[in-house]
Amino acid sequence: MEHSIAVDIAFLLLAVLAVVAGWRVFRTDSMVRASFFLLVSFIAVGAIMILLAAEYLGVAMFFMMAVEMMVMALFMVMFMMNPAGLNPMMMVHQHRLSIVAGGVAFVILAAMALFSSFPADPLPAGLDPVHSLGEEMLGDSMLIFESAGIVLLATMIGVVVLSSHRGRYGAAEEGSMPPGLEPGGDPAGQPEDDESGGGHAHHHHH
Amino acid sequence: MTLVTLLLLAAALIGIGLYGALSQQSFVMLMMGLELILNGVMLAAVAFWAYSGAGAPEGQLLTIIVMAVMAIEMAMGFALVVAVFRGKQADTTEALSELKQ
Amino acid sequence: MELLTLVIILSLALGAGLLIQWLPQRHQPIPPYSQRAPFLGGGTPDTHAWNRYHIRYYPMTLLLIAFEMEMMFMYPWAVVFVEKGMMAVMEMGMFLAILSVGIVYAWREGVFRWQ
Amino acid sequence: MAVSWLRQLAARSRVPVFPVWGWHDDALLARLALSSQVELVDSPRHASVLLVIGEIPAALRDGLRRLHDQLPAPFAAVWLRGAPIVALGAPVQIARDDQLIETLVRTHRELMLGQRESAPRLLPDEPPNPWKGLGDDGHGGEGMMGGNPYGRPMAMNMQNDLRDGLTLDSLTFRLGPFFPLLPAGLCAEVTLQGDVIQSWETRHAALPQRLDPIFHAARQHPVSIADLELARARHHLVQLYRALHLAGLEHVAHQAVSLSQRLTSSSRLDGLRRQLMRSGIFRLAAMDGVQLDGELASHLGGPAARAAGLEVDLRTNDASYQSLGFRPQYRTAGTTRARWEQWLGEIKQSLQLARQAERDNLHTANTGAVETPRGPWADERPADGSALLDEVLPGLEWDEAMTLIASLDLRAVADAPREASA
Amino acid sequence: MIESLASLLMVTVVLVLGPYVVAVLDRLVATPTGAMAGDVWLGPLSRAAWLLTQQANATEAPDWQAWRLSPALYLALAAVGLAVVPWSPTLIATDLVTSVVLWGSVEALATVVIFLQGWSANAVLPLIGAYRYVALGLSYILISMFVLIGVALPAESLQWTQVVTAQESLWNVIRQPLGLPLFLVVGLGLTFWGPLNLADSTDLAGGTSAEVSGPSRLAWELARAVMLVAFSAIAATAFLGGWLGPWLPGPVWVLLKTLAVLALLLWLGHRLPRVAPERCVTLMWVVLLPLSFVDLIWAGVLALWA
Repeated sequence: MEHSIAVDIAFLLLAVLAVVAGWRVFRTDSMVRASFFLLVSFIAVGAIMILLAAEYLGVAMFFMMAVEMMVMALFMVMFMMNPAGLNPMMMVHQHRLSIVAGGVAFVILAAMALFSSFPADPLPAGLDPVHSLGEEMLGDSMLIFESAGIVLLATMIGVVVLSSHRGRYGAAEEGSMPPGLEPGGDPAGQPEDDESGGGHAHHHHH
Repeated sequence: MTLVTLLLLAAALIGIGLYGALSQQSFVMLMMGLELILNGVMLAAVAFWAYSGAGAPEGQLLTIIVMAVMAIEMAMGFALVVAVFRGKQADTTEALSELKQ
Repeated sequence: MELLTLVIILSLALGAGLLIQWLPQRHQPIPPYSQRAPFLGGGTPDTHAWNRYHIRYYPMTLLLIAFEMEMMFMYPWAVVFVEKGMMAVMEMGMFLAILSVGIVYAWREGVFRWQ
Repeated sequence: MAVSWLRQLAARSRVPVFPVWGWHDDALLARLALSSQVELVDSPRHASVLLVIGEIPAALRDGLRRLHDQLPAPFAAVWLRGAPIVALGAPVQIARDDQLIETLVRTHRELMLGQRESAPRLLPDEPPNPWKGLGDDGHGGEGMMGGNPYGRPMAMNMQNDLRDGLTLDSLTFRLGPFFPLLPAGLCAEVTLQGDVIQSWETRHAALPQRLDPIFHAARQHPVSIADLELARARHHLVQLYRALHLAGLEHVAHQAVSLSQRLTSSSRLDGLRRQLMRSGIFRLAAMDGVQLDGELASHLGGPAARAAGLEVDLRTNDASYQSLGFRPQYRTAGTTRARWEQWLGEIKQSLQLARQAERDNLHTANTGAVETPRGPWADERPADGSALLDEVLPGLEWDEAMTLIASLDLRAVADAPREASA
Repeated sequence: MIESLASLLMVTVVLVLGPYVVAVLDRLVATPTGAMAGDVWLGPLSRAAWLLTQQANATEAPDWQAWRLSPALYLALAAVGLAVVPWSPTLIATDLVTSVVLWGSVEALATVVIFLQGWSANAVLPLIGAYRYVALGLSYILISMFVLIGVALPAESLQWTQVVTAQESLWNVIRQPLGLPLFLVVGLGLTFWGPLNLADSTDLAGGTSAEVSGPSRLAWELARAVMLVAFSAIAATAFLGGWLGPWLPGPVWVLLKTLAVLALLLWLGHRLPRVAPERCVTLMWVVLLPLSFVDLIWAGVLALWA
């Protein structure tokens, strides 16, 4: 595959961006920032994919990861004490081991990249990546495509069961009874099944 | 931009991700580590597709599947965290291990 | 070339956005603390506003992630839709059916209501 | 050169004004809202002039000082009908109401052209709490949640028992006295859980409102029913203006307030009503959430009570009204929506009554008791209802709560009537 | 090369003039009687000048980088939107094979940027605005995708130029009658305009921009205006046949159609009340999303039948 020097420069910048942003994820106090650093890392990789002529995958990376990281940030905010990192902190365990493991993984993978030889078989000219992907999905890999749909449906249902407040199935129901706004108070703000909650007749709409 | 440089970048991302996944106590941060690893994997898949797969559509498909795995991992992970949180009021990985019993 | 143009446009806009903010302010001192207190109509907060916030629509966000993944399959599908004809229609039927089941189920469980 | 050119241009902009109402005055509000040279803003950050109207009670002056300091430079404070609070250099005071717009424009112009110094800050430049930095960038306090990073403690979970079974923090702050969406003077300590109000404690009641002199006159001697009803319609229209502004329907809000200024017995409400219905506001906004039950509503009286199904209206006892065939309108739901509909219905009814009464030149028969737009005034003036919020608001989402507050007239009636505006 | 430069110039001109046009049009739409006619032409400029004169506000411990970056990033996203608009068959800045999806990404990333704007101030009212907006942003994104896929079906491509070419016989606004209305809802959400202004709403005293003043506020408003223009241009491309039209050159047609969509958006913004945030999510998922399914099925059946 031929490409100009501009592509090389762009790749270099994007590669540095991807790695630095990826590193910053674990080195920032603000959890929200951490998720958006990860987003930056993904976007950089997506841009590299576009440079590699995988135009659909690269762009898909943008919108998929924008949404995923947004959700990630939301959950950060929900679950982390000090989500903005106003107090510096370091919530790590097995720190040394992890650094070593990360380093070793990099060295092994890098060595594999450097010392094994891969067949040079670039993209054929005139290939339309999006079209070929569509063909594949509706052709040979139909089964994968279909099962992915089913798995995602299962995920949807699983997610709803686990996280929904009003889930009908045991575990999720636990603790989902709104305990009221004051300790020991009546349940409050419950939309449907508690019309008289809180002593005065207010209820959420719907 | 060659296959080797791309793979080196992927390796770096995987390395950082592995560090994060192993070291972070918080479950949400741990997931970020996993995502970073998958980021590297996707990059490697696309790099192979572009440089030594002759544009076989399976390369792209693999990337999409990795992305799907990532989405499922995230959605289920968070749903699980919510469920655990309701009971345990904590989000560290230690709390998750209690769930197994 | 296209990408280069895109990068130029992107950096132009980004630069303009930053310059508009930076140029008029470069010699201004940071405002005093009395100005920096958050606006609450003359009231004061006890604490910082950043907190573990109750995002009451979170089940919806999880559903969205799974949903969006399906959408990712649909874009390439759109390109070959006409070519593949009936098969693509069946495919679409299946996808929309899955999504509809997902929505209906989630709706019944009250996912779209804020907790 | 470039700078002066920019400032010349800036001096021509509409004057962004953040109003603080010590004495509320519908006519002044209408004048400000209708002026094409003034823009009323909701946040002091968006204003260049702080307009203080009337005397601010001593208890609220701290709030005013804080607010004063929150305007970004260059800004000025303009005082109408009241003395500036102390420690101010070169305050702008307006003697007469009709100079209001003119003075606002001139002050803004002077500020922009650099002919007037930005007003000095009233409070010391120091963080609310002492803090000492820790950490790599010297930015935090101690421990994960301890200390006062940047001079404020971290938001913390004060109560274990929370709605969703998740441990989430609550935010406590004091809102008011001059939060634009609350009646002036109302201060409350609010605890938020996300965007849901967990608790609401009213700390300072809303400042009393001064009604149109005709409602005071009606207790002394018979007054023209036409004038009385027009004054009532005007009052409701201004209330509607606030609620519409909150709902984001600036266009209709503008219509409401302009109608209130040129209201005669031949005015029609139909155009406004049609626009409102067409906008679909009753379907899109959260208006059916909270029911104000009869007991709570009866404390407030007036349209709020009638919207909750209480058929109470002093006008029914008045022989002249009886001769007009007056029957009080009422709704049963007691929701925000019912109160909106009640307003619309009462404005329409008032216009109708005014038309009939004008024809026969009718005057009120009872003088002891008058039904003010705020509520019945027989032996006692309608009292403040701010405390009601403590009971109603907890559990509501912020938007819903603000919509609810805008649909209630909580202010007491002051003993003095409104001054005739010059 | 010449084409690239010309398209670059085109985008820059729209970037610069767009906000002014939005401001003027908004004033004209808001007061149809012409009550403030004198203010209409100079008003936007003098307001901008005032904002440049005003000091930028700070809060006690804001996330400085994110706070200053978010208006610039929002502007940059809007510019990317403009870059994928084809002004004529050849006059287009970025004619990516997947430019339709790129626009989808702009919509998704806008949510992140608007969230950051509210989050960074570290004040409660902007924070509520930010979280509310995310609920909206995560809801409209799916509708947008279905509508965009519907548009891509007859074109058999994810490229805006192809989408326009496919409309030569019939514009999509007629072929897919549900598409444009649904897409307009997305536009209102994307620019938090009018009924979907959950981010900067009145009940939060300005929401995400409650604590923003001076040049930063100007940048934010500029970015929002450019986003309105970019969205209108995309809507014109997707549904109104882009450069297609008799007598006039292509770019002029695109501009005219963009103005039409823009005026419609601004008008809607003034005529509709703000939707309650809690109701918004249900509305999007339970009403509008199924409608977008119908739109897609309709588009699919028609594409096969044609």
